Amino acid sequence: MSSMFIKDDDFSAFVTTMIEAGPVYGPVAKRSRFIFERLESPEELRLDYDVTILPPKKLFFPPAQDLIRFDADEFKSAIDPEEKVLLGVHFYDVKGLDQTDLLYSERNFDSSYMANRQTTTIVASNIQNVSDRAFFASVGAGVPAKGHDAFLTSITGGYVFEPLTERGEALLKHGAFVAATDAQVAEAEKVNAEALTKCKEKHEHSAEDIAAKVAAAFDNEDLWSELAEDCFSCGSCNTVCPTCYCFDVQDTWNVDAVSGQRTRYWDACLTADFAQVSLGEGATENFRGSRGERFRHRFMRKSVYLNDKLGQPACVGCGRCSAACTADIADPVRVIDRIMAS
Amino acid sequence: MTSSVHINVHHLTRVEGHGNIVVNVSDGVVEKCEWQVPEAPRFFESMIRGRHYSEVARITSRICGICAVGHTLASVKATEKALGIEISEQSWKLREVLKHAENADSHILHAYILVAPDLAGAPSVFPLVETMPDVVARALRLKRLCHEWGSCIGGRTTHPTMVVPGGMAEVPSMKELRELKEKLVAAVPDLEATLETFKAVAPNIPAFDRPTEYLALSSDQTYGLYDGEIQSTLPDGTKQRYPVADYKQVTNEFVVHQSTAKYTKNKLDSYAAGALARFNNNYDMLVPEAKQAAEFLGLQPICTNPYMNTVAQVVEVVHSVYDSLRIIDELLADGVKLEPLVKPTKYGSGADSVEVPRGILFHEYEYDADGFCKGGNCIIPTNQNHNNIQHDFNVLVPELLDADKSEEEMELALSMLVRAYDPCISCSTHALDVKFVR
Amino acid sequence: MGKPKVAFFDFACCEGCQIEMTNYGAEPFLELLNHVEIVEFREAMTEKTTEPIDIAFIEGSFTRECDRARLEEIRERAAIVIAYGQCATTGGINALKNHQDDYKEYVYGTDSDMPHLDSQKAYGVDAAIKVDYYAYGCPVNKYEVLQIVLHLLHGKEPVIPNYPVCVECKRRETVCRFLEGDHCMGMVARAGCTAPCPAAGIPCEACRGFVDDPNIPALEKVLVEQAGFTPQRAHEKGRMFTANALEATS
Amino acid sequence: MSHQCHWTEAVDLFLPREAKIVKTAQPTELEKHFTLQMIDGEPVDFQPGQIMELGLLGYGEIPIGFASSPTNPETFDVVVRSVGRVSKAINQLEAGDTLQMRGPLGHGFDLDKLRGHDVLIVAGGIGLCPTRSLINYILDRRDEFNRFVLFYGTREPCLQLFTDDLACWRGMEDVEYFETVDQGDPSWTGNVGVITTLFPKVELGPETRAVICGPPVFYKFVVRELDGIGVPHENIFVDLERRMKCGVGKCGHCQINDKYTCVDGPVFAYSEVEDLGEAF
Ligand SMILES: Cc1cc2nc3c(=O)[nH]c(=O)nc-3n(C[C@H](O)[C@H](O)[C@H](O)COP(=O)(O)OP(=O)(O)OC[C@H]3O[C@@H](n4cnc5c(N)ncnc54)[C@H](O)[C@@H]3O)c2cc1C
Ligand code: SF4
Ligand code: SF4
Ligand code: SF4
Repeated sequence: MSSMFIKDDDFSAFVTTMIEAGPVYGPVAKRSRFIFERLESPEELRLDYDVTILPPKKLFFPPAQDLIRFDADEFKSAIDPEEKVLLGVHFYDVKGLDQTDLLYSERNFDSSYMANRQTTTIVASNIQNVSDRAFFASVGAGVPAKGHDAFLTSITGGYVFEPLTERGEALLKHGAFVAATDAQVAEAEKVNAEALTKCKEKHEHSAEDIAAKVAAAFDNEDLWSELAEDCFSCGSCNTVCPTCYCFDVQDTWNVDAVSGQRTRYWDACLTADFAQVSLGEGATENFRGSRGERFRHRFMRKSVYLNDKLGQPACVGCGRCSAACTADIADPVRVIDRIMAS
Repeated sequence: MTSSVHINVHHLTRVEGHGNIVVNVSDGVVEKCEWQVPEAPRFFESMIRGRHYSEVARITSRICGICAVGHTLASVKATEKALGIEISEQSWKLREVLKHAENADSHILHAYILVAPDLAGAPSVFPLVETMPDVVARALRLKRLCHEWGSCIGGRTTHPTMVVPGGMAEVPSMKELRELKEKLVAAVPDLEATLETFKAVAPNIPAFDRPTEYLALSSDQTYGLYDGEIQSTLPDGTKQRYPVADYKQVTNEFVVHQSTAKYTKNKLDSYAAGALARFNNNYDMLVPEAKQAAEFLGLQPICTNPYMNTVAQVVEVVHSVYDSLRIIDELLADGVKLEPLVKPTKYGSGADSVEVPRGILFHEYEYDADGFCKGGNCIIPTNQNHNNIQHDFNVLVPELLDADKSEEEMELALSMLVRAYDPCISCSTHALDVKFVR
Repeated sequence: MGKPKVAFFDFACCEGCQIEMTNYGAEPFLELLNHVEIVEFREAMTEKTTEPIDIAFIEGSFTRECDRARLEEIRERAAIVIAYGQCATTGGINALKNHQDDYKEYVYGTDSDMPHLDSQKAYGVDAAIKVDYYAYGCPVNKYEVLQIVLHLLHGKEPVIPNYPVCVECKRRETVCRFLEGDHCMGMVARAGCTAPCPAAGIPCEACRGFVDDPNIPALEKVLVEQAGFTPQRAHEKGRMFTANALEATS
Repeated sequence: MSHQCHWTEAVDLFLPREAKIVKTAQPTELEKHFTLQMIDGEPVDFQPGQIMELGLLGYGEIPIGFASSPTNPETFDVVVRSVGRVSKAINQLEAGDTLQMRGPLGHGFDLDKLRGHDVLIVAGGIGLCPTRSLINYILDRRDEFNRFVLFYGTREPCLQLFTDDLACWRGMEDVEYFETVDQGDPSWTGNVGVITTLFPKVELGPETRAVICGPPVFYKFVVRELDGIGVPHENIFVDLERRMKCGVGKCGHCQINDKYTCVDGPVFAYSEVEDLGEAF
């Protein structure tokens, strides 16, 4: 499919037409940061965002997602996906989604998540501003992002729109697109390549070397408890991560005391009770009872356990965890540096 | 005439906080006739010592869960005075809407849930669920509306979050404001039905008159809930204004034996604060819809029947809804945006005031050069009313005895009188910084 | 089985938690009345009972020895006792004076020994009686209270989070206070409130108390390093609603 | 459905099926034994060692092992120990009540590795439930296996489960059954001591295939005994328990290093997991 071009002046009409056609989600400002939100008007769209607080996973696997609903007589699946467009996803988040797609569909196909994925048209966009903590240039650099339906790049005078799937192509009807010139395509490539040079942080070692060293450090208890000394077990590093997807399940009743729902909530392996079981008579066992063990598990998953399955580490370098960690101990670049030096 | 009466209402119900009514009459002689406040003291003045100015309102808000908005606003305003902070016009308007929400919220609760059962001859609102389901549903609906109204501007209504020294820590979105406006407009039929309901029970309001002094915030621009000067209105209509900074000269706190809370007085033996006092002071500033409501309910300034306080509250609810709609329209026209908080320009001391549902509320603080609190003082409306209640008792009890009322009837009449003031006793037993008279 | 009998009691507090109970709106509240019978609620009703009750909600701190008998009487009558609101669960804001030796003198001067001013340090009501369940918060989260009631109606133990408020900030995508140059205590505060304070642009003060294992040294470190507090203020910060818990951790 | 949708309507992983309680028994104060039958009449095709998510709407779901042999496809048994919200609620149910289940889930015992060999089963406490499925399977097809040795340990005599079964096994010729309790009571005449005190009572060879299921502390000690006998770790099978929510390899709770107990287990060859730092 060939690349198209739309002028800056026509872009807002394009977004408006899409909004009229159905729900469109995109980055919008929230106080001093950005979030993906349903757009009410094109003015809200902030394609110049650096990073959103939460990755787009929240649209497919919301923080609280009903799995089944029940009343006195019956129970039903709560899957009810929304046909929508998601605009302005940076490539590292596309990679994150691609990883989650794989993990949520292999072995057992999770329709609660996949239904939302399959009803969404994703338009990726170039990174106009790089967040301070990002290091996406130095993780899985050779692994291309996939799973999006089109790619939008801001260049002089407008945007290059590269449709990648039929879904992506179907959006062309909403705007005044013309075929992109070779020069425009070349400029878009240059713009995208430049984003990779702007990360302030970077891994100094290859993913393979990191995996080997982190795995070898498994039994170094002192190291993990040192790294996790200030950890609050708050799980923010998990929650904001595009490749984390653990959940808890709870049932609740409605006020009629008869009907209710079974809901899954985002959970985080860094929280204290994540691996705790009840043994009866009040006794419990916590299989990851210390902060160090929990901290270790996260790094094992990001750098070691999933590499073979994903073909890359389970970290896309968005830097969200680094910014979200109030103790500032979660930054993968710094933590890995420390492990490599151990 | 009734010759022997022993009334001992321990922890009067359907009032906020704990209060007792004790009346002993032997052989027609009133031996004891007391409104007592035994609420557990909570030492707020001690707690705020050493706390940062950003924390003080969050602590003093906890003085009272019903007037939490008012305590927060009074506290933040006093802190802003002390720190030399002038807030923006947008913050001012938002806070005015929030203040309206609290007044309406508390009045709805008081009029429908605490007072209406007396007027309907029921012990509480719960039996009314069966006998007057529409009224109860309407009360709960209005209560919820006020909660959403206040939450939209204040974050929540019990211990609001968004009001902080320097302005507003967060503002409602335009969408939220538009929705709030729609909700308020949609509530007009419930408001009209409320007027009908209270008109229908108005004949059950006891007839009792005791002229007293009425104290309220007043201003030439508004009805004076969020801001104004202290104003006194005497039964003959004489008015006098005082700057808020002089509040101690107006309240003249003193201590009595039967109360953990202090008493106050100004020109007469006692004065009243609250909806009726505001109505008597500020009738002219009511929106036209509220004036019509007052006329409909038979309330005119200067009204000297304390039982009519509930009627004045209903009138104020009408005022708050319509005045808020006016302010919201202005906000929508100008556009609301998050503004940076105004920074302190000095660190010193300051006092300020707002009208809370039960009357005029004063907070005062002193800060050290790093912005930590050195001490403070609050004078709460219910405290200002305790003395007036006691003086009402002193007149009402002999009247009731003369009218040959039974002990139960007397107990009900006295309980209803206290409830009419809508006392907020947990407020009133905030810590005191004055020495007790032994 | 008839409807469970529910009663509400209050001690030293602001009664804000009771007020929250009136904010559900008409339908939910009336629906709830189909499932429980409210037999005592001093602020809203004159009726009082001496009958056994199924669920007693207690609001307010235990601050006076003279309240012990009343608490014991409630415990005796009630099958389940729920402390609701932070005053009742941990002492809440009332405990902010507990570390001061002079709070009575400061406030009442030489009158501080007058009997009606009797007030000890403030504790949760479990300092006087056994409490079965805790509904934290200043004020309580009314929807959590509703879930607690619904769970108990079904004989299921309520689910009360033991993770910090940061989790809820993240779920609702609030801009972290630290990222706006402010401070916060959400990292050690027990969640369940849905994090309204950071969402409103102000710090979490841990009004629901701490999680079971709060990392207090790290809290103080972060307050100093990220928020620029003095060590003294960083330590004092932990007292706001959690004075009793802070004594216990240090 | 309100929206125009383009998605493959696959099976909903979380939608349970309904089962009816046919029979109950209360072997101990904490544990209850249920015989269940699917309401849709479909037999449940499971292997010994597999699990299910047993649920009650409004209360939740819990992972539970099959406690009966799959040789009878009409019904299946579970034994539930009351420990928390869901298990307590399930244990209030009686015959005729319905509940929900998803499953079978996970990997059971690899029966091909056991067939034609001496089999030792070491069960501790509630670990007898999942192993009972295997025990009964072996007993049902006794001639497919060689020697069959069974060790069962509980903390106290009153905590013994399936006492009818135990009585039966004690008397059986072709089962070498040994039992022990950590602490006896006046009526107990059998062995007292931890489970490892049973090993000296029987002569076992390195060819033995061993199955272990018990409380977390249990495994290390039993493996040490098997090492003494020379049983290779490929031939030791452990049935592991972890916190579990989804049962289908998504929720993350049951991970042991990179393994998911629910889909990679709960039965593992010891050799697969012995190097996992989080396994024991
Ligand atoms: C593979 C496997 C097989 C099991 N087989 C049996 C069996 O046959 N019989 C039996 O009685 N029990 C069995 N259990 C244990 C049983 O799952 C727990 O006792 C049960 O989950 C406790 O849940 P609850 O809601 O009653 O307790 P709560 O303490 O309220 O637990 C809340 C939630 O935490 C998780 N959880 C808590 N404890 C455990 C635990 N021990 N294991 C796994 N998840 C836990 C569950 O998701 C549970 O819903 C098995 C567990 C596993 C992992
Ligand atoms: S965000 Fe930081 S403090 Fe919180 S769990 Fe992760 S590492 Fe620990
Ligand atoms: S580990 Fe951190 S940097 Fe890596 S993908 Fe997750 S949130 Fe982003
Ligand atoms: S604002 Fe507070 S509670 Fe929220 S994430 Fe930040 S530190 Fe945690």
